Amino acid sequence: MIEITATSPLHHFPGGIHPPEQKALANQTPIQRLPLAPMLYIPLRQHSGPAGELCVQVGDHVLKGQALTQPGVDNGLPVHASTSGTIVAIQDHPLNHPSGFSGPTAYLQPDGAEQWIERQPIDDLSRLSHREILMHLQLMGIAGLGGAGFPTARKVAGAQGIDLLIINGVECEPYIVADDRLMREHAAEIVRGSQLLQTITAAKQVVIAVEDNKPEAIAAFETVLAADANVTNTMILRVVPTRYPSGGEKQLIQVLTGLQVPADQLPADIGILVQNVGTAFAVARAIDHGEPLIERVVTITGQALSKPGTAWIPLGTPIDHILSVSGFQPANKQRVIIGGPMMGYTIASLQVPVIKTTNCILAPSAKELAPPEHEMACIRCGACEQVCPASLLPQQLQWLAKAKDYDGLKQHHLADCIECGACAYVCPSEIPLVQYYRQAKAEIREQLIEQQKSEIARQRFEARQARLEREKEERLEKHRKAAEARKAAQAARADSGEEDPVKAALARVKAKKAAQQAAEPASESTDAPADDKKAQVAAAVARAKARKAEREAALAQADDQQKADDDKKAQVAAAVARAKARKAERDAAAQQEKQEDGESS
Amino acid sequence: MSWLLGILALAVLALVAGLILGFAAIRFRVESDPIVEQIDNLLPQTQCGQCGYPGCRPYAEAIANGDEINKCPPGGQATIDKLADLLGREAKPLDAAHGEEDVKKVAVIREDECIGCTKCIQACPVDAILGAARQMHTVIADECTGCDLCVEPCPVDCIDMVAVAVKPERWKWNLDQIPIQDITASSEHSNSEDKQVQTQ
Amino acid sequence: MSTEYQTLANDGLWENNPALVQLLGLCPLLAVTGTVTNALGLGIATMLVLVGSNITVSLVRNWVPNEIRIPVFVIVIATFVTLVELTMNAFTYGLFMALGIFIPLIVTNCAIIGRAEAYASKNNWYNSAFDGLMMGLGFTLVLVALGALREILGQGTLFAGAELLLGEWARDLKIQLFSFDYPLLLAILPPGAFLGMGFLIAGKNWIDGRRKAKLAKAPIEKAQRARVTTVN
Amino acid sequence: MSFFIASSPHNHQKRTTSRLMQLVLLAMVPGVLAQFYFFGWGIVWQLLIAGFTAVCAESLCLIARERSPLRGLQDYSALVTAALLAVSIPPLAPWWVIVIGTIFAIVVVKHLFGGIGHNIFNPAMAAYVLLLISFPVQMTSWLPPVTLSGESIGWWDSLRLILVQYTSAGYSVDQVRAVATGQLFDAVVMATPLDQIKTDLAQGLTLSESLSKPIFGAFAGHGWLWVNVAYLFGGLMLLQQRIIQWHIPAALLGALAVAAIIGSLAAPDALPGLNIHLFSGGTMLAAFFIATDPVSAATSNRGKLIYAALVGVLIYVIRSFGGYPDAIAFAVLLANLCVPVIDQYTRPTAYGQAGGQR
Amino acid sequence: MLKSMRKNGLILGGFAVVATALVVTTQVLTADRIAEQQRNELMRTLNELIPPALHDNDLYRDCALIQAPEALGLAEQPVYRSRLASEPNALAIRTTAPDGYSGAIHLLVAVNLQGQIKGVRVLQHRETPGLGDKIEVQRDDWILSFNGERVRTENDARWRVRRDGGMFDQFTGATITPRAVIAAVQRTAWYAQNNMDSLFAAPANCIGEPLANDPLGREEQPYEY
Repeated sequence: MIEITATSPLHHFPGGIHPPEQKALANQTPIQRLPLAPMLYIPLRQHSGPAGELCVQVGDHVLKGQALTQPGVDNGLPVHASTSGTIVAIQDHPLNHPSGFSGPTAYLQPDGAEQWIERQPIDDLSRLSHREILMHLQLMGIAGLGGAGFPTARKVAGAQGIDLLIINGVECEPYIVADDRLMREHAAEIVRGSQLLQTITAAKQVVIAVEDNKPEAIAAFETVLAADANVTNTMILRVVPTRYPSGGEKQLIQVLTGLQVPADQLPADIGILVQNVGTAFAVARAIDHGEPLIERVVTITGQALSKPGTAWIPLGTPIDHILSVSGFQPANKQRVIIGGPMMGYTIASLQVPVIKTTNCILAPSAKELAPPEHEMACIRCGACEQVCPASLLPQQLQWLAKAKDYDGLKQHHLADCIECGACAYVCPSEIPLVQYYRQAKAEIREQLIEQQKSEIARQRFEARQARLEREKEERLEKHRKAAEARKAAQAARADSGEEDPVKAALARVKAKKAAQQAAEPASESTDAPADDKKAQVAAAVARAKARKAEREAALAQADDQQKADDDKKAQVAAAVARAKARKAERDAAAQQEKQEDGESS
Repeated sequence: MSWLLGILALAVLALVAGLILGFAAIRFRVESDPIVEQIDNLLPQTQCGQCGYPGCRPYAEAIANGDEINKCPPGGQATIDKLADLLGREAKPLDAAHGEEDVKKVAVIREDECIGCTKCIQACPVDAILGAARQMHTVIADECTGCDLCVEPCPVDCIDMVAVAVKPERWKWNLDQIPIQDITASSEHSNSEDKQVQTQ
Repeated sequence: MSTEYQTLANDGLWENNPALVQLLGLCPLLAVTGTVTNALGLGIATMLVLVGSNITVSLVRNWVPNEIRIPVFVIVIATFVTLVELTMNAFTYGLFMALGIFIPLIVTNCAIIGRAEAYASKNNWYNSAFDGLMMGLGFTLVLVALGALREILGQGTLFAGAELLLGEWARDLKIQLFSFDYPLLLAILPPGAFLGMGFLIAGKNWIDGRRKAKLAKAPIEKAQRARVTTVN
Repeated sequence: MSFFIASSPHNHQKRTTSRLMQLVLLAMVPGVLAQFYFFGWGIVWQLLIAGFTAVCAESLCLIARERSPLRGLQDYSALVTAALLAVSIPPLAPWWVIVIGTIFAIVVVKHLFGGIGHNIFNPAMAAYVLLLISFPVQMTSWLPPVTLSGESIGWWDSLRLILVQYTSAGYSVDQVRAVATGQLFDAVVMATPLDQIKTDLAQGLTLSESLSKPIFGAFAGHGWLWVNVAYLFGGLMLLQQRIIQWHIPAALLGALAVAAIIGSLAAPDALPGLNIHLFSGGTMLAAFFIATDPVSAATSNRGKLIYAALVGVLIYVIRSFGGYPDAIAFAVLLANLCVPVIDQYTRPTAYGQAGGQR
Repeated sequence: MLKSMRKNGLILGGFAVVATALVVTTQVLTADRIAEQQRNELMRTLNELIPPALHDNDLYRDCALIQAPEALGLAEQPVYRSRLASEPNALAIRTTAPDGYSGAIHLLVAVNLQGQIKGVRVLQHRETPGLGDKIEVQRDDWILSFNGERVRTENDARWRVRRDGGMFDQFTGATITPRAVIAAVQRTAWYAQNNMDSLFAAPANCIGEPLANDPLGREEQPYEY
């Protein structure tokens, strides 16, 4: 049983760093509302887990808060229209993802009316079953707003009857102040959300953790908590010292309780659940107001912006819209980072939208965050080891990753790396350590998938072999039976003694027929008549020829640009051949159809 | 006399040693390790036959009997290294005579061209092609091992080997392959043609 | 010369050289290569033992049960080593003295039992004899190369003390290439042997790499692909 | 104009390897100045020759390994190696000694093992050992300190002695030494205090008899005391700048001190005491500059303590009972060999691996 | 199992018998030759110090094992006695300097009846190559500087290295080795002078005792790799 009091000692996690905080850039102004973007790009998948099933069509008019997807068979997390307007397209669009890939996205053209769909708040939690409450959270599209965006309903479902609910307001990464501002301005709602989460999880105690570099947020909470005598029994505020990455789930648990989450377990397994303050806020909105997750606070910061600050951004708002209203002055080789400088990722296109997990848009000038220099050789100085919050051996991991020794990486607990970037931050040789780890992790994951696939392939191969073997045996068995029948016939003939030519001939025919039937699996032989076959083959051959001609033509084109005429000729030839082929095909098809008609009639 | 003694002593010694060894040979015989299983587990199970054996398991048996470990292009260098590790042999580069390491591919049937001959169905070692005679066939992409054994039998050449598209969640963090949007064209919605790749 | 012999010669002298590739027999190799003479002496002794033991093992291979093959090989090798030792003691006394403990130590040279096990016990006697000769020659060549390297660097001479091996007439074989005020002691001392050996191996690998790079340009013959499934 | 893709973290603590190495070089200056003051111009020439050779060797190696020599040289590690070697050898040793040593350090010890970061051994110390066992005469011919002989050799004569082994007046090194010292001291044999003690003890003198010789002065040997103090000062600078951490110097000096105290209590007339061990020979250089070489030292803090204590004890044991008077190089190399084992057993327990303690 | 044991035992035994027989035969055949070689080797060294003209006896057989820990070291050392017309003429004594830089140095010292050194050779040592190994006659003439010298008193002050005020050179960078050799030669010569009669009278109890394992005087050490 974990019990935390306002005076129980705080603990330490190993390592950690103190990068320049840079928070004053954006946390001085209240959370704004920016003008609505002309087009919202709402990716159908904005969290970790499967996407929901699309339930709107192009051309549909949707209302603010209307679900665009529903959980479906994969039990995905829905996304909602962030404002009212028209769905003008559903197509691939650059994703808010470090890979720069595109993915299915709903294009929502706002009509400016901000017309809400009918909201269904829950007045009394106790009227609903636990399952219904979780269903409501899922339908409201609530995902963890702190990090990876894990669906909150599922996280909560796995954490029933826990000892401790930690509301994470640490926000340790430099620059990011979204939670800071939210805590300052909406402390009461966060506390309300925390209470709701406590009720849902039946947690015995709630601790709100805030880093000591956010005095205003601390003061706001203190005021709220002091005003409500009910909560003070089970809910306390703990101020933790500023050190990166104390906001990491595992590190925060260690700081508050001194416990470590065992490597292959979840915090819930040791009776702890951690939720971000933003999530608590979203839960409060979803339950008390029936509002789905359609907007969030985003930090807009960096010295390449003339108007940094924080803002409520409707999900799907493209980054370039936000940047342009914030006075973006890009330089050459400009970096735009989603997230903070320690763990954020650069994006390759400004078209990417804000999604549920986007807490910060950072557009630094080259001066404030110098671009990485050339990677130099590791001199085994051990600085990385000193700062690793997971007590790993970053430099050893780096050698192993470079050597692609994945077994060695597993032995050195690469999986426990939280990619906080502290090691790379202090590395004097500027080795992008985290990048090596990510690639190695991806490779290990890939190998695991491949291994599973190969196991399936093996089973299927073996099943097929077995089936073929079985079929062969069955065939042989039929042969044997046919032969026996023939023998019996002969024997019968012999037995009859006299030479009855008619009978004998009949028997012979019968035996032959039996043998034939046995030899040819009757079901398989659906031989088309000869002319049909011929046509088919002709068509196929023609097609193959056409393709060959086409290929050659293409080759010629590639090989020799100058021979444009020849090229054209070839193309024409190819086209002709293609046309012929198609005709032949059609003929064949028609013939076949006829044939089939004939057969069926 | 001393030399006779020497001969005698050594002879007795050797006799005793021989007796002990004869005893040990029978008494401590161990059954051989199921090495074929272990090798087979390391092979990629594409069942492609590029090694010259009909399937992964026959190749595993051949390796156990001393064949080279570098004949499996789908497994590539990683598999060779693992085999070398398992068998205590030297890891060699992939034998180019058996093909080259390639990106992972799946077979895709151009369905409008398929004549429904079932030849590819018979050719598929893992039963990953669905269809019946004179019906259009299709490949179950998830089950396809990319062995390309179905390509050759197709009389109308309608099967393509297509590289598997990478999903974001299976992306391998190769940052230097990200196409960069030119910032001057950032206001346009259409994908600009002149993409520029900028790597760190 | 048939290909079988060619392969054996190539293996012994280069491809599978007992010293450079298999790294066998390093103890005597590193210890006695202070001069070319010592190296040559030990090399020839090893070669004689290798040839003798290979022939013998090959001749008796069909009568020796599997379980006792190793003891039998050891007896055979030990016998040959003792014979060589006695002979050297009698006829090249000086060298015998110079090589000291390393003549009897030939018995533990893994190159010899390695060849007995890997080749002679599976092949006929004349091939085994040739294999022994080539392996021995390969070993000797490495010894001599290392000896020359160390002798030149350490003393500036070649074939110093050749008379110990070849008789008094060979005293004139000694070549004084240059003389140092201060010899490079490292070359004479055991660490020098290790370093020298390292450089020899590196040299061999470098040459191999170059040869392979040249070979790589040659077109590759496609191997026959098996059909896993039958298509009717 | 284009975007820039980079992996996180995007901010970085601006203390690069180059900068670290530069600061190490800077911190060596006091020690070098002390050596210059007591032993004359030789040290300057040795540093120049070593530095030049190191840069050339490093460039050639990098070119041979198909890497950019300019980028490779930027880390200054070759210069640090060269400087450490140059301050370790006798100031008037012939030029080819330092050249062979530097080339060996860079080419064999560093690049043949895979370049910076991959060498198991401290390059400077491995080269020092090579030189010591290959050229024992040259490597043990130290001059008596200038303050003792009262006469210094000019920069030109120093250079001539190093390059052609004769001064402009035609004297050889031995003769210069004999003239300079007026045959007062051991004119031919090694002249470092540790050497002196070893030789005297071997000759049957007692420790106190040996220590009463003029070379020892009051505390721990003329000149050498101040050279060590200067390196100590430089080392403290490195500590203050957080280029190195306290673990290695503290453990090394601590272990050496403990061993020395125990030794001199056990055999006061055969084993020199604390003052000699800490302030003679290359003790401070070893503690702050050599053993702290990150590449060949252990990595974790616990590992560093063990590693450095091992160096300290080995220094004591070899100095007291070994064949050579000083033992820095051997001790460091031996400890280098143990580093993988030390690292293996001082691995921290990764987060969440301790077993769920609920 | 019994069958396998019997078969293996007999085969292995058979091999052992044949192998041992072969070795024995070779040994018998080479024994004389080896003895002669050893004798020649010994004589060559002895003859260098005591030229054949100075003796007509068989030095090889006129050998006595003497134990004199003070002068010659702990082990029994062979003493070869040269006689001309049955008259004592000179001695060649093996002696040990225990205090070399890297362990004991084995020497052969030849002294004539007057106690004058006829010659000294180093038989075996482990001194630092390039430094201490100048005591070898192959490397330096230094060892010849003993020729003709005589020890006058037990603590003859001339028998020191020059740096200690004696008459023998030291080497650059190495004084311990020459000191050790000089002291050992001095002790041996002094012992020989004072025990000349008993040394010649001692019974000849060793024949052809080998002087050292390594006639070069330099021991290639059997490093254990």
